Amino acid sequence: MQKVMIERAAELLSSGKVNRVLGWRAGLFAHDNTPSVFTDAADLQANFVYNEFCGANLSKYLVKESDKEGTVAVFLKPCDTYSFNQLIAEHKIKRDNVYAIGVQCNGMKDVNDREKLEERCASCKSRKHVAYDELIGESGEILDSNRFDMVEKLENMTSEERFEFWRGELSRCVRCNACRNVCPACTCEKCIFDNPDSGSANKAPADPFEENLFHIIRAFHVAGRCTDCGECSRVCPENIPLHLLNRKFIKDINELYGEYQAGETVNERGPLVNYTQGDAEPSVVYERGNS
Amino acid sequence: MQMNDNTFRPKIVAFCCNWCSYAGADLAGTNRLNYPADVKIIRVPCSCRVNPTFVLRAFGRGADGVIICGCHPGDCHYTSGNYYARRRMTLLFSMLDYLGIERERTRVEWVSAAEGAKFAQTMNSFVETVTKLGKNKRLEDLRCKK
Amino acid sequence: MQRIGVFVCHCGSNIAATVDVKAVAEAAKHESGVVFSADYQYMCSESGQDLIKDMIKEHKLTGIVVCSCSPRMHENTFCKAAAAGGLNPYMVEIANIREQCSWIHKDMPSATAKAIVLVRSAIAKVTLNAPLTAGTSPVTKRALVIGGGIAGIQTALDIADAGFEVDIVEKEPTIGGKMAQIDKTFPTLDCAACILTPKMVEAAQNDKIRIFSYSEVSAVKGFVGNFTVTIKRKARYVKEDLCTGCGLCTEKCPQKKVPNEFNLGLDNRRAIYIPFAQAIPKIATIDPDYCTMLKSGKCGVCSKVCSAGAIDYQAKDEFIDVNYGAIVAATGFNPIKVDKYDEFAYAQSPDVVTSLEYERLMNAAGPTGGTLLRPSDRTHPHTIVFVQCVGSRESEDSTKCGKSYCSKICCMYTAKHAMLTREKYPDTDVYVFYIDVRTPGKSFDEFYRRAVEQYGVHYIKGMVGKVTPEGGKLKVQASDLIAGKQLHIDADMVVLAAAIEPDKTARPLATLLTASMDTNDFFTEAHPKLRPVESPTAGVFLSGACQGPKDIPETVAQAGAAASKVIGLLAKDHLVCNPCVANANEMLCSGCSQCEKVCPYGAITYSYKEFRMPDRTTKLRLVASVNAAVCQGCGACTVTCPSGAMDLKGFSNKQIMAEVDAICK
Amino acid sequence: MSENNICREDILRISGVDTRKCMRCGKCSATCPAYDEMEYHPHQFVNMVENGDIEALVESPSLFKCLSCFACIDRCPRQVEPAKLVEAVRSACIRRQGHNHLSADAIPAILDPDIPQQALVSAFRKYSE
Amino acid sequence: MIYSYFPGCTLKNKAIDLDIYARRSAELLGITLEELPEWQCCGGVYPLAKDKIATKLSSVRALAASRDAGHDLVTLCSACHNVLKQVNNDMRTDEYIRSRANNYMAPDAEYNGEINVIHYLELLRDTVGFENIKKKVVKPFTGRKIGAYYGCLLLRPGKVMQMDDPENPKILEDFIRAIGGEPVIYAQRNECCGGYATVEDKAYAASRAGKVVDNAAACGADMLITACPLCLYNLNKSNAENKLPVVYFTELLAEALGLKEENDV
Repeated sequence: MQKVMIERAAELLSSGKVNRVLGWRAGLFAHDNTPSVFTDAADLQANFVYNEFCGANLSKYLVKESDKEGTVAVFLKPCDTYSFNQLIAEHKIKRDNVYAIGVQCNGMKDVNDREKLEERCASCKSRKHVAYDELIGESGEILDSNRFDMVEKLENMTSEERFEFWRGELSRCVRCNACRNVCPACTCEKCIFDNPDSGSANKAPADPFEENLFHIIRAFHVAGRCTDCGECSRVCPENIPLHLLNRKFIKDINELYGEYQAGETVNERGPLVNYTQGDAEPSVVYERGNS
Repeated sequence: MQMNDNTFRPKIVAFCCNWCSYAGADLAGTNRLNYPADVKIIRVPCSCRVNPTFVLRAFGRGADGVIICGCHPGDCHYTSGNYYARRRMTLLFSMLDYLGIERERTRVEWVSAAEGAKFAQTMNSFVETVTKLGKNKRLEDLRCKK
Repeated sequence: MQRIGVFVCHCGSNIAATVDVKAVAEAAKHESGVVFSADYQYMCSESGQDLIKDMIKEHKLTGIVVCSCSPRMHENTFCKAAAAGGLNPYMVEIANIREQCSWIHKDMPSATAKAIVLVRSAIAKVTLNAPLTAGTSPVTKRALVIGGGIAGIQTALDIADAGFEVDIVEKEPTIGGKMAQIDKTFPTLDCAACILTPKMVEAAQNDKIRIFSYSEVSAVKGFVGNFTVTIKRKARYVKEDLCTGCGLCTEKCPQKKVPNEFNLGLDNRRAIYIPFAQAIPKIATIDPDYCTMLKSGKCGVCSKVCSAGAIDYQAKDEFIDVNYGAIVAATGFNPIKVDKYDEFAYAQSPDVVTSLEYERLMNAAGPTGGTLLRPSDRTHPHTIVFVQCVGSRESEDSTKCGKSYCSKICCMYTAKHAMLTREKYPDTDVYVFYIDVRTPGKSFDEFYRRAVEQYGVHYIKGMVGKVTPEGGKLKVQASDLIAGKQLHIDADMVVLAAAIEPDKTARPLATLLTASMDTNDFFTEAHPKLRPVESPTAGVFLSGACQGPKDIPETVAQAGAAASKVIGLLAKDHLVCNPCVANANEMLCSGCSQCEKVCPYGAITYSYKEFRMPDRTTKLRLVASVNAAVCQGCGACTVTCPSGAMDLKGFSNKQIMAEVDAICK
Repeated sequence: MSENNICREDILRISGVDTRKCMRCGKCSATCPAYDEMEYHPHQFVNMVENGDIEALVESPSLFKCLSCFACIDRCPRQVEPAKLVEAVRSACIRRQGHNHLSADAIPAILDPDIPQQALVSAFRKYSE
Repeated sequence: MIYSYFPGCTLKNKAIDLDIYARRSAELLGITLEELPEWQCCGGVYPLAKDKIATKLSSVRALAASRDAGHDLVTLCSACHNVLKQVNNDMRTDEYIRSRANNYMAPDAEYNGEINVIHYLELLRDTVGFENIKKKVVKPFTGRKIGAYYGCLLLRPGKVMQMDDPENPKILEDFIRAIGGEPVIYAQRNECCGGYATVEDKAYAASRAGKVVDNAAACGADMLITACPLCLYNLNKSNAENKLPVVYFTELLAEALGLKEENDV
């Protein structure tokens, strides 16, 4: 794979079809490959890498890269293509400036336990590329994923158990903002948490309580737009399972408003900017599950 | 702050849309229908103006319960605002419940301008529920390890 | 720094009996920014208002809080008083300490405590208020009516009557619409042409009314008071200003085999045609699908016979832009196609017709000259079966193309058809199969009873299940639910009361107008009870069956109502806009377009704007902007915006949060 | 097992029909080819099941006159599907011990040399359990 | 083009003509029909009761076998077609029936409606194309006025069968045109022939079939074609003086294509 990708990237560069290539650069260790822009074949040969430690979703980097002059080629794993579509829908990526190459992905390894797959890959939702200009390797199918199992398990707990679970997880948060910075749905010009006029700014919160709200507000902000790419949990230095917040919204949306996968197409109307007259009442929250 | 349960009075924030529910609250007043003074109403043009951050803000500043009132579905002055509010609040409440915050601290009710009695009843029952729950501590404690 | 004044009203004893107003005024004094606080017997009285005016001047107040009854009661009064005192009227907040405090609480300490919180909350909000100026926008004093049926004609006539210019755009070569095809009208049985054609002539002769026939709306820009509409004038290949309507060309044209849509294909017309004798404008039109000259360049007969030299084979579609202040949709209805219901054998036998076809067969100007003859052999039918509710009142999961609503007009026109048939041809047996007979309306039920009692029409509760054409007859198999029998009738004709649906052009038009539609493609009204002739989109009005099934009297009534709304709008020189509208902060907007999707009014648009970057380069970015004249201030967009770029004036994020904070303190 | 234990709910469950959707237009009975053979007609099946009047239906020979031609199913404007009710009552009836409408012993007497196998199979499916 | 083929019980003896001519014609038209090994009777009628699972299993087995063979399933007899298509639709859309049926079956044979059930006529229309048949006709039925008899099972329920407009079908008429004949449209073409009622009550069935034949004759048909052995039987029975011959459509197809031999019947 890697060899074919390098050859193809070099070919695209030399033919002038693209000006830059967005890919993964080998890091110091085997597992710390990072997103990077390549402009010449030698650099590609020496440093381009594609292996089971290329978890980074490159679509977010296109927000900046596609804004520059010329065309940028990008390698997108199946789950990345959903973010890619979603960002196009939100006018964040200039599609004309991007040459998207779908690459086959068999799951990425967990950097903390390099023998096993990352959680998001073990419960992969789709091996299908929903957008690309060309493919390297095979595009698979949308999978029957068990990704909501943990959410369901939490839902089946008592309210107290859930509270203890989240208290255990969220207490570790150091507010490094990595989850926000990596999130493809967090591409605002200026984040409300950084904007003193928003009323939600709390970079240096006066009140520890406000920080609790950070993850709730953030999850709500991306609700209906989150493609469940799982980058938030991947980058969390405290290994907080943040994707469980997003998946809760996705699961609720699927159950209450019909199956919806953000980024599956470019033109769909998201569930939070849509409604039907017969939608469930908010009291549905009290009626289901236990407490 | 230590509170004796006997003296505990909850802080309740009620967001009411200008066209139906705020008028319904006025009608409750005109008809002298009693409900606890713990409820304080904030007037908004439409239930769809209520940002989830307002709800969280209220909890953050010490509210024990937050209720949002709007026109009945289909009767929105702006045709569709309450439909959006309904989806947003459903998801927000579900998330709070998921985090282990008592789900009874949040509520949405549709109250028309003619439903003064319903407004008063709703507030009575909501205050009663929240009073039983006591002080809203969980959200505050979410980040503190035991 | 704001200088806030607080005025606490006693409302006689209404407030003062339960709330310690002095304590409230005193507590307010200690709030940050408050420079004046007092209580007063009746704030809404003349002297109360004077107090406000005087104190604004005396204390150089920048904002005031009035603690009184509901803002729904006296907000306006106090805003005016503030304005009279030289303060921006939007620098006023009301703390509702009567309806929401003194009237519902019995215990003075707790009521007073609550009143103090409410005052605090109002002070917190007013501190963040900004002076707002209600903008104005000019009004173009011309209206557009889309659709030239009875609804459109009546609306245009009423608007013109009030002295305003009005244009009618009609897609067909003539105005008149469905009513022109109708023979007689219920419940009075007067001739439709006799009451419609004078109105058509009146519209044509009114110098305030322009008729664009054979034209369509192809683009709409702008907003209430300021629409720019692109009208496509389809090439009719006849110069409108030269054609005299003599009709010679329509007699000489050798292409005789064109189905005549005015008679629903029951007879033929020529390739150049005038739809009917009283057409307005009375101008010939060439049908490009059938004209051999246009298709193969060979013929030219019409050009040769036209002494006026009006024929122009080179004509092209023309597009004109016109400015309007208001737009009325009057696009009307059509019967549905009944080919999915061939258990009634419509496709198998020409003697199975729809009600509108029957209307033409009864009409003196119709294909049979008004003598009722069945289409197959042009003989007089002796047994006629009417079937009601064909395609109406079907369940949502119906496999046919049915409608879930009642088409409303069928019961009455079927009674009319049955009655007229029995009157003209007493030797005819007429059966009407019905599910329910629905005749609400003035003199309607009496009309139906007359059909039964006086004219001997057989009304049978039940449905027709199968029609089998055989041996020159239509074998009708039906149920008579009251007799508990299956009936077999050998009929000569079967008439189907097909459901009606909005015209197919309505859906694309609604998109152009950003007007909303229901699932059946009827236009939605701004309020189903209180604003039935307005669309939720400001400046767009609804007339006739495009809003829902309607008969002629209802249509005319609604047409007049729509006209009066238009007149009310055009009578203004300027529109005052609600200043409490959404506003996008372009620096924060990241162009995601989520807000545009939730706006019920289409008030948000996106465009690329150039921004100067810190490094002195410029960058093009897609950003939202709100048209203040269109925005109604609901705030749906503000919550949708993830960046917090969208805010609502008068109810800003910061203001509401300040209220929350004050209440929870 | 008692014979009087077939209730409205059983029929609704077996048929999957919502009788409340019926608007009493009678088109099912109007279109039914078996009308003349029946004591109770399709629209009456709907109404009687709705009213819980099941026993009269169970006892009626009408059950075995329905041809399962689906005309009422396809032509019903409200998608009530009366034939499914007939089938449900018929099933409920023949499921009771000793209530088979057609037995194998009866076949030779009515057999016709040209009759397609299909007819026998179908009749057995419809008339026996 | 290869398809699995489900002939059904009657086509193996009483309706052997329907089968033979269909196979012969298919060969000429470039269609390979591979008969499913070990097929079982479809049951003749679709079990309308929601709680009937066992009686649907033989159909599910045929569908699963066809899926395992990797082909869509072609049927010919209207009854088999109706049952198989409706059961296939259940397996696709009805979770209750799907899970019950699969629980009965061997675990490795779980079937979820993967294949399509296609009637031979649909094959002629959609895969071969009536235009192409027209080109291959050597003995056209020029001047013959032929009435198409659909009966009920071929078209209804329209929501599931999705073959043609159930009230105004065209597929058999187009077929008749393709083989050079003139279709006669008559209203009773989609009304019931009396069906299985004939087993019990010959007169009842005959009265139904009589209406069909009379209507077709009155509309000028000089023969009727059908796809169903039971229809053929009922129409012939009520048609004692044999005023209208009733034949399988495949017989006419074979004859038009020059595939009918003297010693055939």
